[in-house]
Amino acid sequence: MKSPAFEYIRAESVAGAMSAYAEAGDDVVYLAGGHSVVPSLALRLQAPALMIDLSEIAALSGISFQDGWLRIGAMTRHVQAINDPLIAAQAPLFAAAAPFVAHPAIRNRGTLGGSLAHADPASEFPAAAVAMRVELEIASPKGTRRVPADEFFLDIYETAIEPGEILLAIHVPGPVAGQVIGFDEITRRQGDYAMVGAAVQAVAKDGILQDISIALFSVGTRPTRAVAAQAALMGRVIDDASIADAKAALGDDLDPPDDLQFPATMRLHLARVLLGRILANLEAVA
Amino acid sequence: MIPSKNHIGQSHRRKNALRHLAGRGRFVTDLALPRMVHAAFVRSPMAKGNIVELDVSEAAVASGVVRVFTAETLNHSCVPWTGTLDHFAGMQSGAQNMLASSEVLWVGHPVVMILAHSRAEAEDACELVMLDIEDEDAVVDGDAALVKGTPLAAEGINSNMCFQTLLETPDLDDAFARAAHVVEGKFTFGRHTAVTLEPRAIVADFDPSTGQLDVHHGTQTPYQFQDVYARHFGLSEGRVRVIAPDIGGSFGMKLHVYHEEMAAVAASLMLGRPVRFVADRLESFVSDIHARDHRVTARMALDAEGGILAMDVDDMTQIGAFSSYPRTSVAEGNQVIRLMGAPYQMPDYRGRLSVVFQNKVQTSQYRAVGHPIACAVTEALVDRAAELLDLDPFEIRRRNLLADDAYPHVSATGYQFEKLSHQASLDKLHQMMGYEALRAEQTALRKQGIYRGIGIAPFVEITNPGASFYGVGGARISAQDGAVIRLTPAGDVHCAISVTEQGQGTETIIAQIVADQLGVTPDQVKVTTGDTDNTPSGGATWACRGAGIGGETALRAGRKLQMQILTLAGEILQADQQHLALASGAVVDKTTGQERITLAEIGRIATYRPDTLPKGSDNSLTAAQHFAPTGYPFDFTNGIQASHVEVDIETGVTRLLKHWVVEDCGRIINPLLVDEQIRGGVVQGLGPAVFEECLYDDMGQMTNASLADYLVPMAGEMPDIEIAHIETPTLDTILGAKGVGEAGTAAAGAAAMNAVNDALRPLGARISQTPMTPLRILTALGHV
Amino acid sequence: MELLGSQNLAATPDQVWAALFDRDVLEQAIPGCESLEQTSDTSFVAVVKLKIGPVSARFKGEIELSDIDPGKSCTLSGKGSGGIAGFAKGAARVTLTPEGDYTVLDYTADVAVGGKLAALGNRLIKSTAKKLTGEFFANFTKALTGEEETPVT
Amino acid sequence: MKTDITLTVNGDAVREAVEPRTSLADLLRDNLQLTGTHLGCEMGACGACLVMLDGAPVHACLVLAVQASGHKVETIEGLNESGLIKDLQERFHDRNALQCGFCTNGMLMSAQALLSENPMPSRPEIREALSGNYCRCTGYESIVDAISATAKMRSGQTGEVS
Repeated sequence: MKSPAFEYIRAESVAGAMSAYAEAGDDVVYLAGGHSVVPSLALRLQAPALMIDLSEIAALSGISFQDGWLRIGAMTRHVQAINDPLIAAQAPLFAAAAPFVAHPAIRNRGTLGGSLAHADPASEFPAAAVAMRVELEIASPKGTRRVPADEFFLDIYETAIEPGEILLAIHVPGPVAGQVIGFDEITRRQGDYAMVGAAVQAVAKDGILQDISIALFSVGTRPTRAVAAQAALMGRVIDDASIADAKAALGDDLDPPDDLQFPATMRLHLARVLLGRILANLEAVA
Repeated sequence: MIPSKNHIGQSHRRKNALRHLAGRGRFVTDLALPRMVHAAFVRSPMAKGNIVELDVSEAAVASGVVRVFTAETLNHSCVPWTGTLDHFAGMQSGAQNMLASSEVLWVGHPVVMILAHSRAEAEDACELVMLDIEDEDAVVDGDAALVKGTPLAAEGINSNMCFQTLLETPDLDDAFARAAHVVEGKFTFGRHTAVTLEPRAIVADFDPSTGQLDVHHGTQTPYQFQDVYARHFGLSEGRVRVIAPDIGGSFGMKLHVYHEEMAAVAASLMLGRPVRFVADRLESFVSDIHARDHRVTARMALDAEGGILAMDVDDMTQIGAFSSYPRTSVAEGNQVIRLMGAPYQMPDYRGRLSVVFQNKVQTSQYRAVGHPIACAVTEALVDRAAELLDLDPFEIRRRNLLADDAYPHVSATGYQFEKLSHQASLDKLHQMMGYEALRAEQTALRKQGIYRGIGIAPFVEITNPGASFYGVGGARISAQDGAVIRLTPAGDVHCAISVTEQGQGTETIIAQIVADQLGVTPDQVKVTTGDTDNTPSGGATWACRGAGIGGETALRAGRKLQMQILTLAGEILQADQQHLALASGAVVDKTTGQERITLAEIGRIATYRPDTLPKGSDNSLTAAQHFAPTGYPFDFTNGIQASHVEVDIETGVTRLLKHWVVEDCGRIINPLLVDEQIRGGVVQGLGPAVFEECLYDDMGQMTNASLADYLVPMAGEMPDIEIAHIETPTLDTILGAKGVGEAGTAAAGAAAMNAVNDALRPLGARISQTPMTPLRILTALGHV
Repeated sequence: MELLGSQNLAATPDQVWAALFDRDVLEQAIPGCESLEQTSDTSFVAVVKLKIGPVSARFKGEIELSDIDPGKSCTLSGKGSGGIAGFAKGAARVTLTPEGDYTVLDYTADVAVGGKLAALGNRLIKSTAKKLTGEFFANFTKALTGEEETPVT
Repeated sequence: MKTDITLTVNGDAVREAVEPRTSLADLLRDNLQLTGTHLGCEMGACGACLVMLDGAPVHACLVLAVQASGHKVETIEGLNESGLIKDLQERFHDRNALQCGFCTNGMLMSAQALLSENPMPSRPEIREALSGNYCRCTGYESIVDAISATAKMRSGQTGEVS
């Protein structure tokens, strides 16, 4: 398991990285934390001609407020999502999701942006991003644009990022009073890819849900917003009846993949169990 | 007074652990020799097929490539190997070669070997090999393999049945006819694999100028490989040296002959330079032996009081395209059918075994060969009987376990037990786990919708095997071990011994045993293992023999040297050696304990001033000893395990809460090491019970061949394990030690399965397949 | 694994049928097709580069049309070797049914992968195969009619 | 083809020319003969290759050597010689928290990182911190015990293993 040969450039700026990409042509891979790319190189599942390392670009780091939104640099490490007070306050689902991502040493190195751009349908951060309704800031040679999370994740490993473009930052909308969240997943071992996972963010006034946002993962080819379950809950209090309705509604939301280890019926069953548990245990944002 | 020689029985720490803690382990994977080349293999991506095109011309000229071998250019250098043994009457297997020449027989079957200056370059060149295989229908399923008209899994066999056997007592049918109750079940035990953290590794170094072959090999059985390499490559044994340095885990997986290691040796012989092969994790999954893969149908007859009358068992085990060499892939199934019901007073028995070929990686001996299967089936049926008769699991076992004064005993399957302690173990477990309180807690929690379960499983373990194990079948596998002990000129002790160290603590216990014979501390005894040039020949590490056989060898060698020292001391001191003894690094007066002469002084005189010894004195301070067990064919140990689990009945996820073991391995030499052997063994039993499985699709593709998808047990999921002991030494040896390496693995899965079923019982669900995955549990519960 | 799908094509069955045997249409339809060489009326040699997230592999293989019932149905099968990445093979039974101005193309595909792809990609193979099969027929529709896909199911 | 890199390894300035594809683990093991860093899976799943990169444990198999250029790496050899983990090593020795020794490097790295962040971890917290460290030999309990005992001793309590 040794990687095939490739050329390497450590980019110093976003513009520099993009022009290097444009010059090199087709077989180029951007490297952030490298924790998805490097194993696939070692397994020789891909063989790029050039790797452009983005990890030392200052513009991709940093966590700051910007127009009421929290701007999280794409190169923010998973471990920062656990420890950073700004993320805890304004992007609590990232903070809640991070401990579920792989293992401590992986979290020291893996990046938030890398995870979102990689768009593994079983990973945690994409679902948290959808549930929080974040916007993804993408740089292209023509300029930057912001894409809502619901439109960002397109298919298995496929996002709105076009070849050569770079994910710059994640923008998280400002917190709302009365916000509650829940994040959980069902795994066989700590740190495994989830059999099913879910991220929930809601706002309740006098117990009545004013807003609810639910995203599930490992149930399809991308993080999946549970539209029907959300509708089943809106304007209601969270109780046994509304939870039961939301669980039932998941049947309309999900069409999980069917495989030998995890048949579709099992994933749907687990998704219902998990959503029920998360809804029953929503926690106020600290 | 003579200080007591009491290092045997003490928890000495392992000195060799200090090297690892400092990052100074020396593994084969760390070895770099001058002019060494690295091997990589092109492997079959198909389970079965014919090679229609193989073109290595581009690879041969790729950057860094030193040589490319195919079957045509490599196989002639090695006598093919065939994994059959005479005492398994009627068994068959095709002969094996290093590289596939025309037919590929499993996914991962090596076809081309590429040697390059680096592993990366060798892998680069693998991508340039043009290999076209016309695929054929693979034999994937063992039951289907036996259906008429199914193609053969390999060449050189006349059917897909490798071996069949039947054991039967005359009154079996009668026992079932008069039974008050019969319980039965069908069980499936998945394929799993060893996943040693250090993969298989070898550096073969042939020096054409001297004709010497040195093989640095991550193996548990260096002498066996010395013999294999000599015979299969036509070398004299004296010119073959196998060195097994630090080994990153073995567990039975590293004693089989593998295509890649043989190819590395062949290549070194041809190139005259060192050849290194280190399996990467992906290769490990498709080329290391796998384990288990059984389907068992079993029933148990009981009388009205729950007394076990008989068992009737049919085991089908699936072994891949060949039987492994040199032990065969039959030994596992053979032990399964012979270990059924072993802890119980069970008069009658019938066991049928079918060993079946298929197009997958070979299965073969792995830690606790056959034990977990026999134990899980037996104990599941005992629990079913208890449920039927409304007996507590402890009570039904109390009624049936062999009485502690019923020895010697011969089991219905023919095993001879010298002396075991089942009843005492059962009582000890009951008390240790706080059984009554756990049951009360279980009842209370069920009312809250929390489903916990308790499962117990008594077991026996085969240890200290004699030559009847493999030797009688014609295998050149040593059942004896050898030790050479010497007193150095400075009065230290050196012991070279054939049993080997893989971290289980062999060197430490040997030092303890030797120290007690020579009146020194274990620190003063240096132990050398794992090098065929520097230690006497022996069996090394297999089937649980390091302490029982290796320890006895060391003890006897130590006593021999003790006599030599005392004789020499008597001559030096002009004293009657009957009045002398060894203690505290010196020769002392036996009655007063007073020091007469130090060992250092004896070493000095014997080495530098032999001229001062009385005429005719023998100044030898080296003793050699070999030992093979000659009493019982094996020393059986026994014990009992308990598992406490919680099953999330909505998700099917099982949490292992706690595990208990009571174990009787005879004389305990080092309690610290014994307990950690048991703990590690338990976890190797729990892994396949809950997580580990090699998942194949219907084309014979292994679909989870990485550590991301093959679930090994990790710290977060494994329970704390409480251990207690009963000590019933074997009288076959002076030392009295039996083995303990497989005890943990033998019954952990059985206890866990019983615990899960105990948790599921109120819901009317039951699981009879391992691993007990969420899917299988949810299916049993009717949720999927 | 079995995959099912259906496309509504704004063309006559004859036009669709001709396109199934048209090298240029097939080249546009096969996801990642780098080259396609026709070796007979019903067979082709292809080089296909597939890139799915962290996996990219170049497959060389053959594509063949068989069990031909002109204008109505045929089997489109392919087998490709991705070198040490493994291999992929599949066969799709395609049936055409006229429905007004449209032709309904139904397919039942059986896809299998082997070697390293099977060993490592189990979690994603089905989704990937589904995606690629869908892309093929969507591209096919587009090449044939110039329209974006109109998948029915 | 080769790229020049400079980094600090165990306090020493290291200058090497490497192929970009070379992993940090291969650089350490093959070029610098720091073989205490082990390779068990080469895909970040087993934890045998953990090293400290700028003070935090990372998988040396998942970091390219070129990426480590300009950074500070500490391996088991360096930690050992620094004396910083002497107590941890001693508790591992006492408790026989290793058998074959192949996972030990990674276990010590994870343990040291845990104890520096959380000086008194509970047993479940210790097990969680080890969730990416595979050990086939021990069954983990002795490793948990050793780390727990170290925590107690560092905080002035007794190191008695319960």
